[in-house]
Amino acid sequence: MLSPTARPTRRFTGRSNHLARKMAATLAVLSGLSQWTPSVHAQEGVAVKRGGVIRYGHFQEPACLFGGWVQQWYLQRQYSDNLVARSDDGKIAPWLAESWTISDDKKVYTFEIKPNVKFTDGTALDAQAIADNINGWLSNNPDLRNPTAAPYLSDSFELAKAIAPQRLQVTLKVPFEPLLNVFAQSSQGILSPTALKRGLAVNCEKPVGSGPFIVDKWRHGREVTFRRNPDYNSAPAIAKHQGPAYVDGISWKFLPDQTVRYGSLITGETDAIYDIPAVAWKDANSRFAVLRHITGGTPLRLALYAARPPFDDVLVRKAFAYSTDRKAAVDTSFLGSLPFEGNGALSQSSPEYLHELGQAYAYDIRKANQLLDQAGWTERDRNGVRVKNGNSLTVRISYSNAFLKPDGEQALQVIQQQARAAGFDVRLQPTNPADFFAGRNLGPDDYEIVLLYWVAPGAEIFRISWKPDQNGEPNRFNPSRFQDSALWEVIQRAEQDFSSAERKGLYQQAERKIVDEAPVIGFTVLDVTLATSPSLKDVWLDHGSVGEPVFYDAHFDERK
Amino acid sequence: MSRSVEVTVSRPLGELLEFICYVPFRVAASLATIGFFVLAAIAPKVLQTHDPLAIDLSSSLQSPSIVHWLGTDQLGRDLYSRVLEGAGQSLAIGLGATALSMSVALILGVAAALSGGLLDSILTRIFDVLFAIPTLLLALVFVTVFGPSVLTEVIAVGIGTAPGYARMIRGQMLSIKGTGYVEAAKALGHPFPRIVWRHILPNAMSPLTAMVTIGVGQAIIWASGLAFLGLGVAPPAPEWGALLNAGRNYVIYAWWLEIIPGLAVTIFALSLTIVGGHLQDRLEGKI
Amino acid sequence: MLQAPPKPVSQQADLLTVDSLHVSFGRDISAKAVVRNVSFSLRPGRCLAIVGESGSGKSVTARALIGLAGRHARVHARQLSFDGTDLIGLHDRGWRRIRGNGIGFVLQDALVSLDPLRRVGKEIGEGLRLHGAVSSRQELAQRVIALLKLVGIPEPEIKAKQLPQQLSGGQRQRALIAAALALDPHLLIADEPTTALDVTAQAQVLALLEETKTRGKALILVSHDLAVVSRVADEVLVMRQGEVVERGTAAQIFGDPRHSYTRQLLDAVPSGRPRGSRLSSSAIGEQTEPAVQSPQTSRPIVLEATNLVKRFKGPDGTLRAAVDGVSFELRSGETLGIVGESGSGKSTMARMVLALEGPDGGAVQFEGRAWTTLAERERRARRRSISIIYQDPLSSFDPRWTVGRILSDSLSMDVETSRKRQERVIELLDLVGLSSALLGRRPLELSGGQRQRVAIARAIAPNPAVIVCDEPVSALDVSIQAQVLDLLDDLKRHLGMSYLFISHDLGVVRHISDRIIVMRQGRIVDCGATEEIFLNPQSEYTRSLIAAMPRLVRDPEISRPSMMLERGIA
Amino acid sequence: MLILMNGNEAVKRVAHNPLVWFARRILSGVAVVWAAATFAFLIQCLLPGDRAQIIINVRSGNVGPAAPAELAAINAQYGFDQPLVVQYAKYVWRILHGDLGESYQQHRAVAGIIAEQIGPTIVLAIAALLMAWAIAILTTLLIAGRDNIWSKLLSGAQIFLATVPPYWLATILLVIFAVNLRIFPVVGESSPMGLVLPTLALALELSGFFGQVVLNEFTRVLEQPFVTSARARGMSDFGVRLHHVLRHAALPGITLSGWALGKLLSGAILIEVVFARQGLGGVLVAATSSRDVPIVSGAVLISAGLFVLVSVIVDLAYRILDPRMKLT
Repeated sequence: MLSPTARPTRRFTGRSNHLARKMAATLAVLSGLSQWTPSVHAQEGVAVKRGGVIRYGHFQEPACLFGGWVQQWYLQRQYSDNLVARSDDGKIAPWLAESWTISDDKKVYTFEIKPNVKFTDGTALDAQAIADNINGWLSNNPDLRNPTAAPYLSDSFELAKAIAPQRLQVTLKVPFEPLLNVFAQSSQGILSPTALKRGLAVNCEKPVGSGPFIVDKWRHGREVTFRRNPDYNSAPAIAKHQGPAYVDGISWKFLPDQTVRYGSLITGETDAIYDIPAVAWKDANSRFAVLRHITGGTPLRLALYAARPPFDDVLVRKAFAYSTDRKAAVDTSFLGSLPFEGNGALSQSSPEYLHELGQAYAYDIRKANQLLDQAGWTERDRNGVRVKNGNSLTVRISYSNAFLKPDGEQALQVIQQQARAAGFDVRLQPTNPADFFAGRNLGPDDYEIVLLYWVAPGAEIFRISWKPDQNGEPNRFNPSRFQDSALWEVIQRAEQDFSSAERKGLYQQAERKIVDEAPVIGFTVLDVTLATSPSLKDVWLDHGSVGEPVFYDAHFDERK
Repeated sequence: MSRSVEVTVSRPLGELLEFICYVPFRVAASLATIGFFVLAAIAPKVLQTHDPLAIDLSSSLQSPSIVHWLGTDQLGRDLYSRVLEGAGQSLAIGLGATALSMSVALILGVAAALSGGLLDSILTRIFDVLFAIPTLLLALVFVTVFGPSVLTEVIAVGIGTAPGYARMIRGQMLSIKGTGYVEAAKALGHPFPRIVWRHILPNAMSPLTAMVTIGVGQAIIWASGLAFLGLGVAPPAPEWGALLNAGRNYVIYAWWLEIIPGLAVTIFALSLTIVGGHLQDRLEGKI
Repeated sequence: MLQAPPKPVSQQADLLTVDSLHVSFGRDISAKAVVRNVSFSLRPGRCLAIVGESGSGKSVTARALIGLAGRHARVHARQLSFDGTDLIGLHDRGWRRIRGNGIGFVLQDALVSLDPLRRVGKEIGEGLRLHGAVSSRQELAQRVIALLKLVGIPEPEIKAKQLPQQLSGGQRQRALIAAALALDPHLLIADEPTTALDVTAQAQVLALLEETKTRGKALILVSHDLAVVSRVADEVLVMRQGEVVERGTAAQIFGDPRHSYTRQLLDAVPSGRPRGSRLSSSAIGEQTEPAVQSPQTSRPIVLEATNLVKRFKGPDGTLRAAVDGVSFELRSGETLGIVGESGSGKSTMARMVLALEGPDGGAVQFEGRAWTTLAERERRARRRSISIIYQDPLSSFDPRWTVGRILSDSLSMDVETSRKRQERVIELLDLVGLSSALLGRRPLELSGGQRQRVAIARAIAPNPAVIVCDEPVSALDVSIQAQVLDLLDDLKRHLGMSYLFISHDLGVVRHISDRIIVMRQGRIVDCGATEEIFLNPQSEYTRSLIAAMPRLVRDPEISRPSMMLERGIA
Repeated sequence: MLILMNGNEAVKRVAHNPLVWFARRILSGVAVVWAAATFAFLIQCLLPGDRAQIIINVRSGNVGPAAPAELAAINAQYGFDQPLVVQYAKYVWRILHGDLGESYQQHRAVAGIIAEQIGPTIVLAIAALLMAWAIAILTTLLIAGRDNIWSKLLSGAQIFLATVPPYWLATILLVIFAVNLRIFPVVGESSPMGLVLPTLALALELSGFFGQVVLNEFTRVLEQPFVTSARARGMSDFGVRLHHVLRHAALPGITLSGWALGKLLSGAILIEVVFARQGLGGVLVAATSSRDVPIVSGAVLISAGLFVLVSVIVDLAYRILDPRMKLT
């Protein structure tokens, strides 16, 4: 892990301590699950200062306080609880589910739900409530459908139902090992079914969960204020304490301008900020506590359109990769704030990540030229652009600043220049978020390369990226259009394999194949960075999920 | 119709000479500045010291120095050369937008002023409505509908500023329509189209030259405002608004990346305003 | 009357002494001074008139006396003292004590000399307030009303609360005088106080100034109008191009002018000069035979207006007749003068004659054929047969066009070749006494007199049958006015067209017209041959106009008009 | 000099009966708002691409084509499948009931979104208007008709300010006064101190425009005979400027205020983005880049309404300041 701050120890007190022991006992009986053993707070007995409101400066403001965009996950993490949690090392830990069992055919999951948990609107959080949530995610009701869970589970999910007040059963059509990983992502936080009946408009504005904070008010364009849930009793096992949060609330400000955002931390107008500007990276590390999480799932990568020339030829795809010194581009553009990621298949924080692929296709212009010659792109026109059969080697890169930080554009400009040396004519097609979402510059004939990422804890993302088109319905999440049935076979086998070692092996087999075929080329990672003022302690990023900032354990220094 | 007696042919030339010889210092300096940027727009290579697109990762984010007069950006590109390179696109946008808004304004304004009656009131209402919508908002509407591009930017700024011009042209035309010399021409029995062509239009147009001059500067400011919001031209084109937008992220640590493009916009618009104001003063006979 | 205690002033000593006054403008020391070497002195109860044409420096001289010669003005004098105070080098505060308090100043054209956004009463009381002459608001109000009464404004309580534009021209001018008199200053300086006023109002203002003088105030009257000055002045200073050309008592200046320029000015005054006689100096004494003196009933009618009516929408939305049933005829070679005060409808009538405005009733026939009732398309070809000369020639020229182009444009269509057209243009210039060197000039580059000559050349260019002259000389200095009138006379003799001559100036109309129509509120109140009208006016109104007409009083001691100012006449 | 509405425009429009005048103003204002509403509706229809597709992708944060069933659901929900005329009639009907439609992205009523955002924007705009006026009038009082180095510097500064892009100025002010000198807060929010820098950034540009207009008029009025008259009564230079000239010089500026509002709203959009302030700006920019047309067209409608309102106020102010309006 790259987090510069040491992982603080955790702390259990009173009733939660009891809970933890009970949990440990329950867990021991589970089969097929690695054991969860919480460590105990080293400074037990030292009172933590309570009170205060955290002023947190965030980057983008979503249109709804929950949903499929990662910006929405961050918010949801504060006010809702998930069925299960995922620890830093990828192990699944109890949260709303105190324990669970998986049937032998791996198709039936039975969860024991934590008792006495209530949503903040007073609705009981029981098995039925969770079942309603899960069934809603996969329904076609636009108010309930979950844009993250659906693509993962639509092929395997059958039904969720409460078989007892505190016992939930999820039935699958086919085994799907990453199910619990999916449940552990913040976008799958459980919301009050009573509240959900109010309709999307109200829920977006004031969603109701059971989490440590309650959405108090959303002043659009300015901030979301959260207040402490005084009755909070359902913290995940991976948290540092149990019971209500220490601080009185969070003022979650939206400060899209990075100068303002970073400036506000400098002047002490905020206690923590999200996304440290690259240009301030060094300064931030010297002044503030810096937290960082490199998200799992795919890295930020270049997807090469492999279904038509020139990138239908694997030699050309590889040549493009060799011709660009992406490491130099990333290092300069992000000024060291983001690492280069050569592995286009999987991000380095995923458990299945293969380090040896991290430097794949290192800059080698000779090799690039060689491959292109080999692929028949031998002629060059006046401008030095390679030509084959009268066609120029033109490469259009579509991208949007919804998926790329400001500095990323600079890196693309470097790539543009470097690839020119090998005879690529690279053209940038920046697209504003709306157009990008509307599919502009993303049609089959609109691009050769597109820049995208998809956050997830790990390799389960392969399903989304590489599921081949079925029944004429294209996989809209596979922009490289690379379809390989052998690869899909391996991925499916991995998903159904419950032995971690074997599954990891299978996923890594797929990972090698992807890198080798080069339908996607690594570029950099998506990271979550947080700078916190020295007086704010114990803020952490949920490394087990996608690095959501967690303020539940946070508290102010005595000095404040 | 009648053949006019042109006694002094070389008058316009003489006036131009006179204009150049007897301008105040600030106007001369402004003309020089405009000339510099126009030259940069036409032949950027002449004035540039570096390739504006050449990335030199070893000299990234250097402050202004003898080698890089105005410093470098994150990719080590020479800012001075980039600003000059951007002049072309910025000027084109400014000119294009002004030309568009002037054409629209001319057609509508002249139509309104000359037709009078119902058509005039309808057109005037239309100006009112468009005038009632803030320029930038109108521009945002266009960007929303057509998506950001150079053309959208030109159209957005052009349409956004047109109602103001149209109103002015209409007012100008109406006031000239009521002057003594138009009446005198009418009393001489000249047909109305001829009066429009020979008296009303030329006299209404001459203040527009000043207006256009100032308008180009304003159009560049509006356009870079759009770019500043990230709704402008695609990189790596160093259009001034794009430079401003990019520089904003570095302003705490590399001030020149924000200050210099902003200064370029300001100085260019200022020069145009000074020259335009001077032209207007001359036309109004104040000098 | 005023409650301010009278200030002790010696009746014998000079109140104001000016010795060798120079005023120049700009930073350039070598620039020629606009006022040079002006000296005079003034005792209480006396009136000094400063007379001259535009550019003579008369106004600058007057303003220098209150330290308001203008920005960048540099004033030098050997002596400049008022009531024992040395005005040379006086600092701003000292000047402010004198202004209003010691010297009252009245500017010309009260419409712009009173703040259009402030109530009249406030404006008048301003001086009182500034100099701390009143202690309370009530006192101020009383004093203002007393002042308004003093200058003869009716209903002073109401008028004090009105805005300047709600007052008539004469009332405004009197209000301005009231403001200047507020602090009972020893000296009143009036700069062109009667210009732009109708004759009746002019007479009232002059009477007021005279009365002020009789109350023992010293008065400096600045004017271009000799006739106005001759009524009030005790001493006269004739200025020309910044210098005093002649100085003397009124009797001497008007009775026995020594300097040729003074004589020239006196001769140029058209009133009282017989028709056909030349006014400008070039032809002094040359008594040409009046061209057309016999009754002209035998000549053919070129233009005939019958029962013309034109209505405009008034501010309250009701229709108001600007011209109300006017009929007249204009015969070939005749000059018909149309006289009236402002608002009498004479200009509207001119526009109808030119068919620039369609009548709401009645019609104009031209050369025996329909004219106003025609469609514009049919009229167009004949339009060149009626020309017009405007009061303000500058605005009637396209500022971008050269004199050559302006004239060429108005030539009749049958001049075909461009050579012929150019010859004709030069001929026209010659006819109006201008050099062909002006061909390339633009209107802005011409002097006022030159412009009016070009306007005349344009009017005669298409060989019209009728020329409508709408106040053609009222914006001109007397000497220029004289030249233009002579020119018009000459042209008529040469070319034989008819004039419809519109003016508010009875003197001018009398000088040039064969017949006269007097208009008031859109109607004809009097009509007849010129001398008949003047000798035997039919209507009361015409009589009052003629009575109010300023005349040159050659010997002021004997023929000073009696105080005929009727209080309350608006 | 400037691209402005004719100062006489207001004068011409004035009828003589105040009630008739007022009624006429209101009627023409309603016509303007109606036309703006129609324009706003047309924008929504003109939008290239499938609206339902955009809505789905904006909601899910995904790209790529959606399934026909999903599209049909959205089309039915928003009534996109009805004929345009019906849509237009419904649209107008809803506007009459204060309903500007629902945001594609925020799933909330546009009227509500604008209502909660417009407050800070208007506060900013009015603060900037007042500050611009104060700066313009103060500098004019000091420099008009004077010929010294200060007047040259200040009038030069006015021209300069009128051409400075306000968003650029805002960034500079922010870095200098908030981040470096820490005099003002970086995140202003609604505190009075936080209002200072954005207001200044907006007002300085506008004061440049105002300043030039007022200064021109001031200089012209200073030469008027009634000013000389007042001086001849012994009034001091400053008194003349304050009591006589200023009121005249302010008149064309008052007329400008309507125009200025449009400019200020434009500027505020940019300034709010720079200062990360709450307000219409952020919402509009977000809506623009996510094609949330109902918000953009709602803003068009509201700002047209505001403009109409302000021009009525401006005309009223003109009538109060210039008593000549009531007569003539």
